[in-house]
Amino acid sequence: MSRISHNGQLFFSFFKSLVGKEIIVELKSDLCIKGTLHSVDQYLNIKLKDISVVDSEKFPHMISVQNCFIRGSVVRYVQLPSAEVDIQLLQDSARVEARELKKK
Amino acid sequence: MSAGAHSKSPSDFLKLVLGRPVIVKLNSGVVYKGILACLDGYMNIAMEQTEEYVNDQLIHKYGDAFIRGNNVLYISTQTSKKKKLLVEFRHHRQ
Amino acid sequence: MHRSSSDIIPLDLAVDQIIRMIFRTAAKKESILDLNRYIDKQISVKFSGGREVVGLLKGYDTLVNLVLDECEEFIRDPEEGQRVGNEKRHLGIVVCRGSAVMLISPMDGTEEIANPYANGEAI
Amino acid sequence: MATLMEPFIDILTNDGRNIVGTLRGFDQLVNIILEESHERVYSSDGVERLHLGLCIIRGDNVAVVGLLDLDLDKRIDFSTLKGEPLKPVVH
Amino acid sequence: MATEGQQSNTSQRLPLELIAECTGSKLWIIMKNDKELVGTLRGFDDYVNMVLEDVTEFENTPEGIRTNQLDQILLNGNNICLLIPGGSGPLGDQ
Amino acid sequence: MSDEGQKNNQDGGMVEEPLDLVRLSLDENIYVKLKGDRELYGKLHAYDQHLNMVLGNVEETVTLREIDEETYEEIVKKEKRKMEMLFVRGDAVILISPPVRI
Repeated sequence: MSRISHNGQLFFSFFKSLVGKEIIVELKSDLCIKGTLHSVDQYLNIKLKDISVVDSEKFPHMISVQNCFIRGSVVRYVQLPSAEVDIQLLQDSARVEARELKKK
Repeated sequence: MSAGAHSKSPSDFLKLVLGRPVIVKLNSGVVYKGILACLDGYMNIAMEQTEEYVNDQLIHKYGDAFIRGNNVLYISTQTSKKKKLLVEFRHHRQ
Repeated sequence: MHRSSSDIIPLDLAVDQIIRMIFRTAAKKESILDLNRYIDKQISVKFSGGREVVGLLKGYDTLVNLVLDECEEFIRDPEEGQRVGNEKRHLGIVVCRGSAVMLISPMDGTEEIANPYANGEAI
Repeated sequence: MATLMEPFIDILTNDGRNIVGTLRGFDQLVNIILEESHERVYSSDGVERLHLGLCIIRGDNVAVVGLLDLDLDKRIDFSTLKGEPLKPVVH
Repeated sequence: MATEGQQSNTSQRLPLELIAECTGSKLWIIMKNDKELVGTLRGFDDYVNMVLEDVTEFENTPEGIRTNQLDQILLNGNNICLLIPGGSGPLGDQ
Repeated sequence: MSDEGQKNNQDGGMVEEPLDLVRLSLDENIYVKLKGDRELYGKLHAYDQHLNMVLGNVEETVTLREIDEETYEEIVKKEKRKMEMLFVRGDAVILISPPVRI
């Protein structure tokens, strides 16, 4: 996993390191969308490929959608593949980020 | 708070209140009572011996608690004095 | 954009003009609100959260904070949130917070019509 | 914006609407202009389509923008398709 | 927002100046939701976060208006809707 | 805002600003209260100034309140969910409580 850069971009870099992995994005409307992380921007807007709505019988709204853009502000959670996450690197980056923020 | 201030009293208030018992009410109405450890420009709060009250009932106790500033309605220095319920018909005189 | 009503233009041309007009206004960043015109006039102000007041505009700033004199607030039904007839409460001199202002309209030229939904049938 | 064939877009809004149409314009605030658009209202007895035509959707009300696969979409029989209305985004 | 030379006639009342003049006297604050407060204004900042003393908090409940006395508070400005200098609150002068 | 440190424990353990309380909870189990009657227990792996967080082996509790039509009593139901690794968006965070510090 690439070194996580800082200056307030901790999670932007973290998500970039998960591109290509499968995640589940849970929205603040309770809708859950599973898909492959295609890209992310500094607002943590997320683009997913090959998506499928969890519980799609109830919410068939996106049956014929394959790729989608999700606005960062409507995200509640992102369920992550724990095998793909280097916890030690993540915690160290968080400590570095905190120290850099305090210098501001 | 952090930007230029008409008068600096908001930041004076903060210095005055550090380390003292405070009442923090959130926009949702939930109340936290405890010792104010520190405060930042976003009104984020760190408190000790925190008690959480919903409709005046103690719900939860936390050793230390971090409260995110955007939820805060007010920070008050004193335990509120008497509580009066004025039953008042909502439609007022002209 | 002055055009005589007679010339009918194809839809996609109209669409292009609308789009360009939108981006042009935004680009110029010039304000579309001139409150100077309403000074000492009665205006109605609606706020996010549902409150509604009327009063004489005495001052304003660039963040649309307003000063209203002889200001009155419409009483609203606690559940419905709609006005209770024309019942008002008197507030006097008031400062309105620009961050809460949602709608400003001059009272003259405003005329109340019967509530089209009055007889309770759902929209 | 795909220039070959105007992209067919499926938008979920914060107030729980599902609006479908041809993308005609957008900006970095995710304000979106749709042409020949319609709203799809899902219920237990099929999907209702409300024609909207040319419309601008404000970016701060856009939750999800999906790229619709026209062929897949054409094969759906909306009269029998059942579904629950989406819930609004609660911040 | 308005045109640059917006304060053309000097009789203009600048809103935040009107509030600044109210420092040291009573101020009635009406929030976007159903909450209102009255207190002596000590100071405020550019975000109109306000420091108030001898505060009465008025909460509209189905049973009527419930009041709460507070000593000194820092009120978060982001839900403030109306500010009434010299105002005495929804129940008029106690 | 506050310049002098209030609590002085070991190096870097100083709580000068509220976010230090969160920093001191890295790699610890914490309690997070979120809007919408949601609560989380999990190990804190990362956070930023917006309180975006990544938590490990998380248990979420959602409290649902319904009013019984006839009796008008309030029925409270709690739903629990376990997730291995979770990113939490900071704008919904109300309160974070770190483990009691010795």
